Amino acid sequence: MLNPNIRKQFPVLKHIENGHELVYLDNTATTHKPLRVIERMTKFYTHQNATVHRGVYGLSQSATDYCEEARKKVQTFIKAKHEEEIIFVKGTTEAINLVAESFGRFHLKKGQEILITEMEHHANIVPWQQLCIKHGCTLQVAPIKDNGELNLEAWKAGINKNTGLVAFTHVSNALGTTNPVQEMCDFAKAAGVAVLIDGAQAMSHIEVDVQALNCDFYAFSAHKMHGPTGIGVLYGKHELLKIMPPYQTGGDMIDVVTFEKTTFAVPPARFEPGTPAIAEIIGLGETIDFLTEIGLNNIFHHEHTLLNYANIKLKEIKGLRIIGEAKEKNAIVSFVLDDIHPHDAGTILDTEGIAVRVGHHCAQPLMKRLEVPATIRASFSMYNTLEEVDKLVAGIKKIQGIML
Amino acid sequence: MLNPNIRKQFPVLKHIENGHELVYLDNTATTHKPLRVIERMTKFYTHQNATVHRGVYGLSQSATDYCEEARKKVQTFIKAKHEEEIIFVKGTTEAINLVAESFGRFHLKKGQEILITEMEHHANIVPWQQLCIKHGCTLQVAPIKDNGELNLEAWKAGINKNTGLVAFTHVSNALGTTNPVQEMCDFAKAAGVAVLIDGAQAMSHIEVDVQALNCDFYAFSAHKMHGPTGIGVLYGKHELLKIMPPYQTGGDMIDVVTFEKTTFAVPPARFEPGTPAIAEIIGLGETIDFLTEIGLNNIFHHEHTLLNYANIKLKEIKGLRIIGEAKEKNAIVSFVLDDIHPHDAGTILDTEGIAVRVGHHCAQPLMKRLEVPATIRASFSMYNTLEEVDKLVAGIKKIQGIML
Amino acid sequence: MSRSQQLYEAMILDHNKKPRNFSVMDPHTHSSHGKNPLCGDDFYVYISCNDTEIEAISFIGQGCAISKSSGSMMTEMLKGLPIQEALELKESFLEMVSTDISPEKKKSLGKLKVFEGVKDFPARVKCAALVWRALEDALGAKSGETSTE
Amino acid sequence: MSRSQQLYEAMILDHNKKPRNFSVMDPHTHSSHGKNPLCGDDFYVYISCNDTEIEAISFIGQGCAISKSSGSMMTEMLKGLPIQEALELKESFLEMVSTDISPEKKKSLGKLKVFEGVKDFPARVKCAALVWRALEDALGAKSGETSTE
Ligand SMILES: Cc1ncc(COP(=O)(O)O)c(C=O)c1O
Ligand SMILES: Cc1ncc(COP(=O)(O)O)c(C=O)c1O
Repeated sequence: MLNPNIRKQFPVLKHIENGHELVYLDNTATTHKPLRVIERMTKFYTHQNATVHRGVYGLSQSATDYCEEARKKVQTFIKAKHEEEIIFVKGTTEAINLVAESFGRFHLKKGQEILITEMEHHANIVPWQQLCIKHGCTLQVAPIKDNGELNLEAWKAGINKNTGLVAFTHVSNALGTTNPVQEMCDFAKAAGVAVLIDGAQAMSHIEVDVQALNCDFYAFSAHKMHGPTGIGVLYGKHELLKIMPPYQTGGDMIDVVTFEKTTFAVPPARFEPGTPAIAEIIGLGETIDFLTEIGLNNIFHHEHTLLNYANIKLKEIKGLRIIGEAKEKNAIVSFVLDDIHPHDAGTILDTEGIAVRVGHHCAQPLMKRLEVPATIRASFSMYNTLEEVDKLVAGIKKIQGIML
Repeated sequence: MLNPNIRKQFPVLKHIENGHELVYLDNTATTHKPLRVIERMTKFYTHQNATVHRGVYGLSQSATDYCEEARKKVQTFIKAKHEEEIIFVKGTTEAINLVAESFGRFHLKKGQEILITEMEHHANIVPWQQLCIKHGCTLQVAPIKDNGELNLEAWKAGINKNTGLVAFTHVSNALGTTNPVQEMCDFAKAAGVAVLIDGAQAMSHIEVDVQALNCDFYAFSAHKMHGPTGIGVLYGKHELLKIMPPYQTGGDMIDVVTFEKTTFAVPPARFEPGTPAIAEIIGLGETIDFLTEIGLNNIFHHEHTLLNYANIKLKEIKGLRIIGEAKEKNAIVSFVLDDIHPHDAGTILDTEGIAVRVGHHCAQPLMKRLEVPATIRASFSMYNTLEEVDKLVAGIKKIQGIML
Repeated sequence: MSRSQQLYEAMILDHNKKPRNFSVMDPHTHSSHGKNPLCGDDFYVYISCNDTEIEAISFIGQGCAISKSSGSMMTEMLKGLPIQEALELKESFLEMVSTDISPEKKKSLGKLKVFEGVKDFPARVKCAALVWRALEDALGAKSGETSTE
Repeated sequence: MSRSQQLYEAMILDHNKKPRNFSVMDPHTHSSHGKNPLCGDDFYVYISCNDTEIEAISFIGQGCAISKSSGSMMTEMLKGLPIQEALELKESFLEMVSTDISPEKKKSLGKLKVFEGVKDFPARVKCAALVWRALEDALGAKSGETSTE
């Protein structure tokens, strides 16, 4: 396990909720930010604030340098080949929209298919649906097994000569399932199909190597990896980015503008119009330093110790059913309680200071497939402890005491 | 003038650039953030961090409340009728792209015209050009006069029965010209034409009343009004927003998702997919409190005192020509120096600690119209002083001493 | 009594376990479908009324204890009530679950007072309100769909 | 001497005011258009060369003092040089304006050493480099457009 001193980097964990010290188990929704990330942004705003790209003056030059350093840190972190392959966006949602629009519009043909999976987050469903409506493509959905694993054979069978793109999540936010992304990429690339991976739930939990994966696009959000809100990344292969048309347009992404015609800059600038989220980009860079110092392997081990313990303890509770028991999982446990609606469970846990997520987790089709209206989800991060798992278990017993 | 103590809210002004205390005159590019805004965001990240919308637990409920309070503050600040008319976006650039795509695609017909002006920022040119290419519309450009004012008669004559939308800037970032937006809105609305105003340079400098203006859309960026990076606002009339299709899609903007079909939520949620820029939204709310306490009238008076003084002092310099002398201006002065390239001027000013902007100011067509490759631009804000104007004047003399 | 026990009163738990008037009513004169996509609450409300009075009322669907017991007690309370009074009751109920109300109003709500605790749980207000919003919708101009998100 | 005076050496200012070889050359064997949209620097470079040597070279356009004097001194230096040497000089020049280089290399640059100060002004490196990038482009596989943004 990680040194519990790590919690000192996260003062919000001392928050008192309903008379109890916060037990934060909603890390899938958003993660807390270490002090050093917060301090880095504060320092920028307080002493270094300026815009990027354009200033001849020192302050602006430094701001530009900080942002470009952050781009390099992201590059190194996900092992991309070129820093130009790192595009700063608002978050995973925007990243997927960008690909659906820019790659989709120009490289997918009418009649082609887009293959997703039954376990996707709305962010990896709806943009493709919209694309299909606009461009006459068809959305194909690969099924999952009852244990929450992807039905890999069915998924492979879903790829045919009409498949234009496959999009799948690295880790399911609703079930915790970790997909066999390497095998999936190998298969799809061998079939000559473009691949987008929704990495929202993978970053800061498992190592990602986009070159080894050989995926075409990889999307993630800083706020889910202990970084700031308002910033995320789209990784795209340079050979694709450089032929893709711009998504949004405006300043800083152009080469020459006349009223008749505009020529666009090369990537990444082509995809980053307007003033970027400067402080947030710098914060993301600091987040990566923080994560690298702790070591992703150590985080993985810590989180999986919690996951294993939670699995054992939760299964001892009568009337509790875990939803999603894939062999490969991240530290996310979804469950339901007999005769108790998840919403009531969430409210009672809150009165005990325990923050979990209840609902459909932006995965309505998955809930339908699993025939539950909603689940209760506890998700763990580097700062959670075994004692917090015990508190969750006690909280669930309290729920049953009240409601049954 | 404002109390000079206000500078204490902006520690970056104490930054030493090349041995000189920073003279920051690039407020048009981005503004500095008062300590209380920085502190508000730090507090959120340190003690209140959680996601919005979905949590049953207290922390998430509070985060949601803070964001919705910020929405109400924006509503009050620009005097919108409904809080649902305030959509949080990345910035002005994204706001205009959203309208071009969502309103443009569905409400502009082939053969219609979009009227802009010769003084627009690229962010208010290129998205319309792209729209015209995609949908077979024509971009019309109203000319400006040599003094940098809009040729209002020509602009009015540019509106005809084919005009689908007019888009113009409230204040020109390159020249400082303040457009007669009320008269323009009155005229366009009387002709039944939709109006978008690019308010990037107006916010925090002049009062904006979107109901009085009766414009359909108003776009601005927080970072240009002493707020955080990564956040901005699109104001849209509710009657339009509610019939506009979504722009980006994903979580939190949907009603029901199935693999076959998705129905979308009502505004503003429909236009805010994914996890929002939570800390930045809260920071924007605090910015508005800060501005309201100082009073926009006081800011206006302070900035115009600086503008008038700068005008007098700069005109005394031989070989200096001010570009843009509209009667109504914000505190922005663009100028060129005989036989000295703006870029060289910018570098020498930087060695004196004076940060100005040199270049085309993301307004290449305007530079072409004015027959200058670039200008030197000094722009003033609430924290600038008369002494700083004097330093600018001394800096310019130094440039001439070196270069001529 | 803990905070959560204050919310989950015995009466609420009883109506959750044994919801009254929990069935489809066919034929009916008015109906509406109320749903809360975020948490999956999903109910239909059916009403049979003459010009002035609610003659019969039922509901069916699925949801949390708060939404289900709210539906159950609503149907119990409204049966036989003049439409006007039903709508007034709805107003008072919606007011009570979101803010402090006057003792007289509270009294008028009768046993619905057990939902008073909801106002301390802002995330749950929409659960309590859902079936009442559906009622409003059913009796209003348009009979159709409603949502408390 | 102030920092800015270090950058704007007398020789640079002289070439800025009186640029040498500042004209269109027609015919030519190679040419390229170099521009820097952000600050408006915009130059054409023309070269006439045989298989091995630069016989004539000129440039024309508009830009800041750094870019213009860089063009002027480049043309002066390269005239009559073997192509191979010209390209080596270009490499050394680009290295010098962006980082510290060895004394030998610096020596090989001759009077181009006046541009050494540029490396302390990161925003201006692209100005000094522009015409050299255009040269590279003109002599390279593709003759066309280049940009230092
Ligand atoms: C007039 C005007 N419009 C639009 C923009 C674009 O704003 P942002 O870069 O914040 O999206 C700017 C800022 O550069 C501007 O000055
Ligand atoms: C798997 C997955 N994909 C996409 C998203 C969307 O991320 P964001 O809201 O940061 O855009 C999320 C987060 O909710 C997620 O868990």
